[in-house]
Amino acid sequence: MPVLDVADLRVDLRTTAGVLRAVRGISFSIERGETFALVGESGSGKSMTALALLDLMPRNGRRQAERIVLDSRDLIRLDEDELRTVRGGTAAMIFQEPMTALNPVLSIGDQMTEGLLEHRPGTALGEARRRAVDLLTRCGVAEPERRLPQYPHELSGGLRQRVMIASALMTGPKLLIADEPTTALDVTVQAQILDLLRELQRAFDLAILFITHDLSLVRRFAHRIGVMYAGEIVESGVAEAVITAPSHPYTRRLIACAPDLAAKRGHRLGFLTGLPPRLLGVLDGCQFRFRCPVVQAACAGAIPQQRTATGVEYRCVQDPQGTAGQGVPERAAASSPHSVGESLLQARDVSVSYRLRGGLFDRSATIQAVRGASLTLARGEVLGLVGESGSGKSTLARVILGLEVPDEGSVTLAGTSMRAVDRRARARAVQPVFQDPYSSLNPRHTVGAIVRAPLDILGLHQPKDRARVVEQMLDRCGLPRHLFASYPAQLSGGQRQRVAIARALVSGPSLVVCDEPTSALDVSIQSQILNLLQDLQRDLGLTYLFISHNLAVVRHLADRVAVMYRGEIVESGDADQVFERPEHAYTQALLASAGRREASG
Amino acid sequence: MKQSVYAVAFAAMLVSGVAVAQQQQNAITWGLNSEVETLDPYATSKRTAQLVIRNMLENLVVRDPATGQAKPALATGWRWIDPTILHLELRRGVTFHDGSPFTADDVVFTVDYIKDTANNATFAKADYGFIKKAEKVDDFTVRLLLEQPTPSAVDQLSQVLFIMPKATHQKVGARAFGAQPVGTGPMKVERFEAGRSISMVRNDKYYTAAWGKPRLDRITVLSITDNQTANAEISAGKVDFLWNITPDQLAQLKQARNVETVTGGSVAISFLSLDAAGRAGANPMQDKNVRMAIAHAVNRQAIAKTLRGESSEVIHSPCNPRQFGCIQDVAKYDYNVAKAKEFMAKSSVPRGFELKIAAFTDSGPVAEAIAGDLRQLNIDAKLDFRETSAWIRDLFGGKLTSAVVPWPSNGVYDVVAMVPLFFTGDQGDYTLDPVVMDSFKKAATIVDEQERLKLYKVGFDRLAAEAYVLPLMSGVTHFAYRRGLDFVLPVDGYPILYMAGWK
Amino acid sequence: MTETQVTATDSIGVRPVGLWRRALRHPGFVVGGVLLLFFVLVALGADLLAPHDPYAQSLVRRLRPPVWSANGSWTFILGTDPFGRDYLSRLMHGARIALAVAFASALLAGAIGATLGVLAGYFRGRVDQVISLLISTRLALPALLVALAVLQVAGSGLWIVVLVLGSTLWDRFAVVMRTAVMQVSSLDYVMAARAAGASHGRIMTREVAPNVLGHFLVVFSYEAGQAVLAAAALSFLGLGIQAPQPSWGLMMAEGRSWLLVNPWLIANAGVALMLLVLAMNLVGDGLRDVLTPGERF
Amino acid sequence: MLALLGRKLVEAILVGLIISFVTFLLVTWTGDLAIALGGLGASREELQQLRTTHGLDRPILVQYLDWAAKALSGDLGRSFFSKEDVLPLILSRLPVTATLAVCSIGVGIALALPLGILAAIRQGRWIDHTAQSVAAVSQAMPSFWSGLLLILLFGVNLQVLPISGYENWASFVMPSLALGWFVFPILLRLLRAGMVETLNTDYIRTARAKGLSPRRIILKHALRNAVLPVISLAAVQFGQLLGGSVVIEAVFALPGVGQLAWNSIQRADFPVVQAIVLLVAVIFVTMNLLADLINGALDPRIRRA
Repeated sequence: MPVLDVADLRVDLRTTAGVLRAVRGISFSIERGETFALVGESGSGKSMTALALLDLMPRNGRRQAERIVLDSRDLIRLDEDELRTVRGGTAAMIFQEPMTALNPVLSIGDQMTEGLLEHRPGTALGEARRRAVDLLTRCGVAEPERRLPQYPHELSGGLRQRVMIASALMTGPKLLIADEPTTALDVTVQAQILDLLRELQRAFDLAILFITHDLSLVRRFAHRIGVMYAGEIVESGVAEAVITAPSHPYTRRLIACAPDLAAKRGHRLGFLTGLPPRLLGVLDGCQFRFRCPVVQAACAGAIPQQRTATGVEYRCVQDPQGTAGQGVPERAAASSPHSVGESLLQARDVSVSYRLRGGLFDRSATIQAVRGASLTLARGEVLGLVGESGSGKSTLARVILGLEVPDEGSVTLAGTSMRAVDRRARARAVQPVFQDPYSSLNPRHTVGAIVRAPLDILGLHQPKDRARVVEQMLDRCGLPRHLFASYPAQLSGGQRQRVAIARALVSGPSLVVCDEPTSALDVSIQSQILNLLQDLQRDLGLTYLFISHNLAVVRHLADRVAVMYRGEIVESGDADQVFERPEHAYTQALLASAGRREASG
Repeated sequence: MKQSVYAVAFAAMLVSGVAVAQQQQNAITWGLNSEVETLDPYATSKRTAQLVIRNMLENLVVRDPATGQAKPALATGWRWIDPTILHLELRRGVTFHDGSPFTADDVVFTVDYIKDTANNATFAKADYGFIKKAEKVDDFTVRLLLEQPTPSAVDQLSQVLFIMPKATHQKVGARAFGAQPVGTGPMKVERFEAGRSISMVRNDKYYTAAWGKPRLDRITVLSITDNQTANAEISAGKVDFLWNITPDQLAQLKQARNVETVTGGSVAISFLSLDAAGRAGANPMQDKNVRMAIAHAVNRQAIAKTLRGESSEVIHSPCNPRQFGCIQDVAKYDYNVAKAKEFMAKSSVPRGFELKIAAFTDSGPVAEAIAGDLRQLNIDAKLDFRETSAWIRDLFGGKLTSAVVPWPSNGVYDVVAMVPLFFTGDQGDYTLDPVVMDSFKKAATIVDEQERLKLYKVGFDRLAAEAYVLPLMSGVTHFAYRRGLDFVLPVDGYPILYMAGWK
Repeated sequence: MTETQVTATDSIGVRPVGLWRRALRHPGFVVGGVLLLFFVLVALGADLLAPHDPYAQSLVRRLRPPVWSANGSWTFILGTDPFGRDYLSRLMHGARIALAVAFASALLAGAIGATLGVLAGYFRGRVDQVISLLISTRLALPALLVALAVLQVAGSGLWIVVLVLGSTLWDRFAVVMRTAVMQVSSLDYVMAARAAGASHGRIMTREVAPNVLGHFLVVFSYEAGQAVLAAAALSFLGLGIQAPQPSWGLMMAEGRSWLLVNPWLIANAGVALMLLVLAMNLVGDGLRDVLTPGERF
Repeated sequence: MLALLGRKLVEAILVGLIISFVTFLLVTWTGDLAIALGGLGASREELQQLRTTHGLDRPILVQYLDWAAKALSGDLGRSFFSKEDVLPLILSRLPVTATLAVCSIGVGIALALPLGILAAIRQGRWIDHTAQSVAAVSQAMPSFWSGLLLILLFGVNLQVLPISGYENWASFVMPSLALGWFVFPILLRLLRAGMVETLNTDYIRTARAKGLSPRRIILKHALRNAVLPVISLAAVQFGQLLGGSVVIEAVFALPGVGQLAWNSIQRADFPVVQAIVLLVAVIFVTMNLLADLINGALDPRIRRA
C-alpha cells in the first residue's frame, strides 16, 4: 500500500483575470522508501501540487480531488484542525529558499522543537532538544548543541537547508515533500544535500515527493518521475526510462533542450517554439498542441488519452507510432569552428574590494570581491567564466564593462587602456547582456525605444535611419514585429532577453559580456536564447565573455574556460581540457559535484 | 439659540460645591487671562502682571476703587514743594514680608534701581519718565524730584513705583526677587509657578490701611488664557473671579447661575494708529485722503457696541473723556461709505492697497472688524495678530503701518498718561506733527488748568482735522465673579483683590 | 541576486490592466478622487458658487445659526460668523486657500525632497551620507515649532506659509525617493544604460525618473494633506494666513471662543478640512496601491 | 551591534551639532538681541553697550563656540522675558509633555495593535476595510479639532473630564486621546503592512507546514517580526510629539514644553525657543538610538551583527 495516493487532484486559483486552472486532475502514488519527482517548467503546476496536498495553497487557491490518501487517512475529508496534525506530523515539507524559510528572530532550537511540542503535547523540552541534536548530527551538522541557540542568519545556506531537513524529520514523518530543495544552492552544496536526502530516505524508509525544474537532477535521484506541463502529468514512469526513452513530444523536446555536460561544444540544442498556455477559464483539447512539433487537427478537440510505452505512461491524443521519430531532437547541426583572431581584451591583476555598510567614520569592513584576476580574450572566441555565487565573476564582468574601476590592475581593450577610453568609445566596443530579464529593460520605454537608445547616445547612423537599424536588429534577434511598440511588461522572459541582446548588439560592439543570460529562464526558453547567441556570434563575428554557474551551459558554448573561486581565477584554458582534465582542486570538486548530480544510476 | 442651553445647563448643573469650600476657606481664585512670567514689577512688560504684583508690593499711595481718589499707603502724606518737587511722609512701623523695616532708603533704592539703565526696568520711560530722582530727607521722609511739572504725579504714584526692600533686593538679586518678591503688601507670595499660577497668603503683619485690613486668607491666581475655559471654570466654581472679560463672554456668563457680572468704567480707550509719518516706510497712510477715507469707512458705533459692550462709546479724540484735557469737541467723521469712497478716489491709491492691522489679545476682533469695513474701499486689509510683548515692541519700534492701540493710561485721569507717548515725537508717535507736538509738550509742563486745556484743544483739533489717527471707542471693563464675593467695582477698571472678601 | 532563480515564468506577459482601469476599481481612490474633484471645483468656482461675499461683514447679523437649527434661515445656510459674514461662502473660498497651500507647499517640498533623494539615491557614497545627515537633521527638528518661530519672525501671508511648509515637509519625499532611486538605479537597465555610454543626466532623466514618478505622486498626495493639516494648525494658533481671509484653520480658531454656545462654528470648518485631507490621503492610498504596489509609505 | 550603535551615535552627535548651529544662527539673525535685551527704552548708546557687554559684536563663529561651550555645561542662556535660566525653565515643563507623549503613544498602540493584527489576518475582509477607513479618517482629523470635539463631548455635554489645565491624571485623558487618535493610524498602517508582508513570507509557510496553530503562528512567528519597525516608529513618534504637542497643549491649556515654546515664540523669547528646539532634537535623536537598541535586543540579526 502506497504511503501517498493522489487521485484526480485539481487546484484552481481565483485571479483578477479569471479562474486559473493550476493543477488539472493529476494522479500519482508514492511507496515507502520511494522518491517520486514531479518535474516541470515554471507554471506547470508542480509546486501548487505540493502545496495542495496539505492544503497550504495561497488564499486564492481551492483544491479538489477524488482522494489524497496519506498513510490511510484521506486528507480531502479532514477539517482544518485534523489537517494540522498531518502537517508536520505524518507529512513534512521543506522548501526552496533556505535563506527565508526559517524565521529570522527565533533560534534554531526553538524552531526545530516547536513542531514536535505542538504535535506531541507532553513531550519534555529536554527530550525534544535531544532529538533535535540527534537529527542535526544525522544531517551532518557539526557541533549540533552549539547550533540550537543560534539564529538562522548565523548559518550558511547549505547548513540552513540541513537544519530545515532535520527540523522536518523531528516528528518522524512518513512523507517528505521537498519543493526545489537544492535550487537555491551552489552546485557543490546541491550534491551534498541530495546525498543527505538519499541517506535519510534509506534510514527512515521515507517516501519523498521531490519537486524540481531540473531534469538532469532527477535522473539519478528519483525512482520515478512525473513530467508536468500545463497542470497535467503528461508523462510518468521509471526515471531512467523517461529520460532515455521519452514518449511524449514535450518530454522529448525538453530533454533535447538541456545542454549536456558530457557533450562537446558546437552542437545546436533542441528547442521548443512558443510559450506555455495561460490556463484560464474552460480548457479543451491538448494544452501542448500550441507548441507541439507533431500537432494535428484532432489535438484541439480530443482529450489526450493515457498511453503506455516501454516503462512509461503518457497522455497524448495521437498514437505513439505516429509521433515516433518526429520528436527526435536535432542535435546534428553543428556550427563551424570559429576563427580565433588577435587578442581583444586583456585584464591584468584586477582587484576590487567593497566597503561594507560604510558610515562617515568607519571604513574598516571591506570585502575583497576580486583578487588579482587576469584573463585574455581573443577576437572571435567565447570565454566561459564559471564559479559559484560570490566568487566575484559578476564584479569582474562589471570591471570589463568599464562600469567599475578596479582598485588595482588594468583592463586593456584592443590595445588601449580602459582608463584612457572615454565612455562612448568603450560603449561601442563592449556591451552587456544581464541575467534578469525583468530588471534589464526599463518598463517605461517601448521595445523600439530601448533598442534605439544606444544609437541616440552614441550618435550612430543618421537619425532617420536609426529606426530601420533597430528593426533589423530586432528581426535578427527573432522578436516578432508586432512587439516592437510594446512595453517590456507585455513580453515574456525569453522575448525580453531577445530585446536585451538586440540592445547590446545594435551599436555593433566587438565584445559582449553575457552575465548569466539564461539563468532565470526555463530550459525550453534557455535553449532558444543559447541558440540565438550562438548564431549571432557566428554571423557577426562576436567575442563573448560568457559568465555562468551552470557548467553544462558553459560547456555547450565556450571555447575556453576560466574558473573563478573566491575572487581568484584558479584555472583557465581550453574548454575540453578543463572539463576533461581539471587541474585545480576546486575545479575538480566542482565538476565532480555536477557529475555526481547528473551521473546516471 | 439651542446650543446656549448647554452653557446654561452646564453652569447650572455644577452646583457651587467648590465655591462653598472656597468661601469656607476664605480664599478666592482669580482666573487671569494672561500669563505671569515674573513677579518683578520692573521685569514684566504686562500691566496685568502688575495688577497681581500689587497684592504683594505696595505703591506709595493707593487709589480708592470707589472714588478714584489717591489715599495714603506707604506714604501717609504728601505736598508739593514746587511744581517739580513732591515731598512725601512715609508710614512708620511697616515691615517687609521678611521682617526688615521699611524706610526712606527703600524708596530711594527703588527709584535709583529704575533709573539705572543697566537694570533694564520695563516702562522706565513710560511710567517713570517724569521722575528725575528721589532724595532721602530722613528715614521717613523723601522728596521726588521731577523732570518737569507733573500735576498728575500723585495719581500716577498710585499705579506705579512698587517699593522694593533695598537690603533684601541687593542680597538676592533681581532674578530671585522676581521669583519670590518681598514687599510690604497685604499678601505675600507662597508659591509661584511662572506662567501658571501664583498663590498668595495673607500678610498678618499688615498695617491697618485707610480701607481696613485684608479679609481673605489666600488669593490664588491661575492663568487661563482661553476665554471659553475661563467661562467654564467660573461656572464650575473652580474660579471665583474673572477680570476684563469680553462682551461675548459676558453675554454667556449672564446666563450662568451663581455668577455675577458687572461692567465698570475705565479710562482705557482704543484708537487705530496710522503711520502718517511714514516711520515704517512709505505707505498710503501718509496720504490725508486715505486717512479720511478710513475714518469714514469704519463703523465704529457697531464695533464699540458689539465688541466692547453696550456702555462703550465712540470717541473722536484719542483720549478718554474722563481724563483731564481730553477734548472730544473736534472734527467728527461719521460712518459714511460713500464719502469714504470719494476720499479714496481722490487719494494717491484710488484702486486700494494692502494693509496689515496689528493687534493683540481682545483687540484682534476689533482689528478684524476694521479690516472687514476697509474692504469696502478696496483696501485689502488683514489682521496682523501678535503676542502682547511682540506687539508692544513693534509698535514702539516704529514698525507698524497700522495698529489697534488699546491704551489703559495706566488708570491715570489725565491725558498726560497717554498723549506724551503717542503724540510728542516719542517712540509711539506715528504722527510727528510739529503743531501737535508743540502744543502737547507745552501743555505737560504747565500747571494752569485753563492754559493746558487750550493747548490740548489745539493739539486734538489738529489730530482730528488731519485724521492722523482714528479714535475708536472708550474702554469698558467687564467683571464676573462668584455670587457672594464682596467686591468693590473700581471706577478705573483695575481690581484690587486684597480689599475683597466673602459676604 | 541569486543566480538560480527559477521564479520567472515564461508565460505570455499578461498585458497589465491599464493603470486607469485599476485605479477606477480601487474604491478608496474613487471616493477620494471624487471628493478631491469636488473641492477643486468648489475652490475654482467659489466666486460663482458662493451665495455671498465671504468678506461682507455686518456685526448686526453676527452668529446666525445654520439652517438646520431652530432659528436658521436659507439666506445663510451654514449661518454667519462672529463678524456676520456668511459661513458657507467663507468655507467655499477657504477651499481655495487650503488647496493653494496644499499644492504649492507639496510642490516646493517635492522639489527639494525629490532633488535631494534622487541625488542621494543615484550617486550614493559621500553624496548620500551628506544628504542622509541632512534628512536626519530635518527629522530631528521639531518642524511645527520651527515653522511657528519662522512665521513669527517673517510675518504672515499665504506665500510665506507655503515657503515655510515647503521647506519643512520635504523629508518624506527625500526618504522615499532616495530608497526608490537606489532600487531603480541598481537595476540592470540602468547598468545597461551606463554600459551604453549614457551620461548621468540622461540616466537620471530617462531611465530613473520615469520609474520613480509613481513614488513622487504618492508622497505628493500624502504631503498635500499634511500641508493642509499643518497650515490649519498654524492658522489655529494665529500665525500664517491672517484674518479676515477665510482660512479654515482661522475659522476654527475664531469659533473656539464660541465652543460652548455655537459649536457649529468649529464643527463645520473641521468637517470640511477633514474631508479634504481624507480625500488626499485616499487618493494617495489609491496611487500607492496602483502605482507602487507592495511599497510601504 | 556595537558598530551600528557607534555609527548612530556619531550621526546623532552630528545632527545635534548641526541643529545647535542652525538654531543659533536663527536666533542671531532673526532679531537684534541687543534690542531684545535692552527693552523699549534703550537708546542707541545703551544698545551698543549691551552688544559689547554680551559679546554680540564678535564674529558669529566665536559667539557660537562660546554659546556651545556654555550649552554643554548645561547653561542654555536666560529667557529674555522672565530672565530665568532656560534649562530649569524647560525641565520644569518637560514632565507634562513627556507624560502626554507617553499616554498618546499608549493610546495609539492600544488602538493600533489589535486592529492592525486583525486587519492583517482578515486582509480584504470587512474588519480590514473598517480598520483602514477609521485610520484614514482619523489621520485626516487635525488633532486640535478632535481635541475640541472631545471637549464638547466629555467636558461640556457629559462633564466627566476637566476641560483644561493641569491638575491630575484626568487632565491628560482628553489630550492623550486627541493625540493618540492622530498617532494611531500611522502605527496601524505600519503594523498591518508588516503583518501582511510577514504572513506572506516563506517562514510563515514553514510554520504552517509544521502544523502550528494559527494563534502561535500569528503571535509568535509573525508579530515578533512585524512589530520591530513599529517600535522604531513609536520612538520616532514620541520624539515628534514632544515638539508637536504645541497645538494640543494650547487647546487644553496644558503647561508643557509646547505651551512654553509657543508663548516664547510669540514674545520672541528666542533663547527659550532655541533651547526647546535643541532639547527636542536631542530627545528625538536619543529616542531613535533607544529604538535601535530595543530593535537590537529583539532582532538577533542586529544583536549579533
